[in-house]
Amino acid sequence: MKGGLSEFFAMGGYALYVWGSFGMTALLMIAEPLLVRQRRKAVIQRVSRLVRLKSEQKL
Amino acid sequence: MKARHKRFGFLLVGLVVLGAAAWLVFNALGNNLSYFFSPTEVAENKAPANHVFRLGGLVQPGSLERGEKLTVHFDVTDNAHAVKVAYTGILPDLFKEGQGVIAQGRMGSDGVFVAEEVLAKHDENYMPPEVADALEKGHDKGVADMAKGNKPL
Amino acid sequence: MGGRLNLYKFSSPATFYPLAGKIGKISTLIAVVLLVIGLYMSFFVAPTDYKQGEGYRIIFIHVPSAWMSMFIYLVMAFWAGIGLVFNTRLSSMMAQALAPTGAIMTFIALWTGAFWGKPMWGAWWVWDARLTSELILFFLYIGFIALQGSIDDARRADRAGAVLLLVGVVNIPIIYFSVKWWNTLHQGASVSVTEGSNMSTIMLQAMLIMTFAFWAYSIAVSMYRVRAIILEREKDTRWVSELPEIRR
Amino acid sequence: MFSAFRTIIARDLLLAMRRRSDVLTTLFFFVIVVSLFPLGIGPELNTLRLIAPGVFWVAALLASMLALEKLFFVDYQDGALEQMLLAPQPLSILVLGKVLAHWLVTGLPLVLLSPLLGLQYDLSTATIGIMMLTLLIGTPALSLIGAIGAALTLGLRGGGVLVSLLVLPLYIPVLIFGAGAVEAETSGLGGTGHLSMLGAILLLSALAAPLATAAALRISAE
Repeated sequence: MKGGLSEFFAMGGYALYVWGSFGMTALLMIAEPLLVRQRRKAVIQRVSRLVRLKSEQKL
Repeated sequence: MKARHKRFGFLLVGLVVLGAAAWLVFNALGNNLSYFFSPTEVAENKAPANHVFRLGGLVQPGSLERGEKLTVHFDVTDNAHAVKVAYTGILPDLFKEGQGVIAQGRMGSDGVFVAEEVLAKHDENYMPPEVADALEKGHDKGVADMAKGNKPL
Repeated sequence: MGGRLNLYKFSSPATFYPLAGKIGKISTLIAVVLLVIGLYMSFFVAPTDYKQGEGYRIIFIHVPSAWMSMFIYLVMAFWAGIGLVFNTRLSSMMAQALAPTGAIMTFIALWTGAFWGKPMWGAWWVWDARLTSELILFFLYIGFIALQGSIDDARRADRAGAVLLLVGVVNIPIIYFSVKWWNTLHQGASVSVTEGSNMSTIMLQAMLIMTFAFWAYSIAVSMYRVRAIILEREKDTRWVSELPEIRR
Repeated sequence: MFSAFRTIIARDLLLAMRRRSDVLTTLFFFVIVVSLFPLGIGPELNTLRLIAPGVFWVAALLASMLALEKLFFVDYQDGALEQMLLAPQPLSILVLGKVLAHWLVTGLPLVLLSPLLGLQYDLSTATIGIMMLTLLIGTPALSLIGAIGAALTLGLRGGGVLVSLLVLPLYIPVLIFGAGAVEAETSGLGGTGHLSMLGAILLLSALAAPLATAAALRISAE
């Protein structure tokens, strides 16, 4: 099985190209949702602070 | 009434300009815009003599000769004419006799195309090797059948 | 009349916000499932290619991302055009939410193309018509994002971006037909509506599954992004201040 | 309508005459960029002849982009643009007039000066002729396309950098076919294909760019 696995990762000599492509794609497709989540958190924090500020002003 | 005339005039001018642009584009597509030539065009002296261009075709089977160091010689053919090519450097993986190839370079004075870069052109077909073998056999069989006078299906 | 009313209802950010969350959740699920199946098929089920060996497996991300890069631009231009004509805020927000995903898809298509071109053609990059026009598409995405970023007034940003997107649409047919018009290095289309496919069935299935996975991924990410944009833009409205995640 | 078109051209030309330094800046930028290349690359005439089409076209492209900033900005500042927006004539016609005037003072001098610079590159008369022809067809297209970018970024901070980001991708086809025509003609391939492509781009941009620019102006001036 070990031979099979290293053979799989060798990709018939195309390891650099296949894994280079899939690796970059994976990197971007993991990073993008994380960035969106971060943006959402930041927005919620900012807006809720704004809302709280407003309600305090009213009191 | 006048506004309608005006609008009609605009429309007419627009259509005429659009038509002229379309005519120009089709005129241009008939021309060779990309310095890409087949061996037949080279044989007919259509390729520029003093400028880098791309030569595209198949590597003639049996024509590949490896010279000293990394220099190789081969013929590029489109099954009508063939052009001799000399190239020094590393060939791409897909480079094989009978395969599509694009060589970039210029014509030497001795009629040999001196390539600076050789790129392999692959087609849009993807299949497992067994299928390719079967197709090849089928094709050979079809050719054989045709030779015998039986039309293939 | 009822249909019209419904459409108008969903074009309001307040009603779309929860809907976008639902669509995003479902699409995430679909994307993950399809990606797992697609990756399994691309590496273990799809056979080795007769000419390119294992190297052709790059096709399973290259083609879907290239398709998405063009398709997302068209969708953006569509939403931007709707926003320009009918003055709907939400459609402009959709266009804005799709832009980074489109730029990323274009980048993936270019990157994987380079990593495929090096071993097969013999060069990382060639000034071929297909490659050049795809690069222009990438610049167009970047230009759109930059324009939106530098205009403070949201309404002007939406409309200016829409004009830019509609002007740039010229590029899409050029990319698509470039391999036909200027027959150079890039091979023709393997899959076409009129002529069927030139791939073996199992490879085609793997590629289509990956395409749907990329599709679901793009929908999911853009839905989550549009939710963030809606919150940003509508921060002064009452419905936002009453959202549970804001009140906490 | 045509009188308004003519009036706009006459007015912009007059304004340009009063402010000659703006016109001369663009022209000198072109001259300097073209003259810098032989200094950077070395005086080898074969190399220079080879790179000439590309250098001339890139320089023309940058010079035309440099001039874009001024296209609507003065009118925007002194309120003339608002008058134009309210005018009974279609805005796109007025925009076409403005772009034409702009090309006459920034594009045309550059075309007329290019033969002189061609001598620096030891170009043959035939090459200089075809180069002038491509610039003559191509630079109006650059002005037309650039006007869209100028209108979109009107009055923005850092508009100069942004306009290049928006406009350069759209300039690329003009550059490819413009420089390509010169190269094809000198290599004996015949430049008709490239020239007709360039002509098609000019016609299409003359048709679509004023409309897009007018829309962008309305958005930016709101």
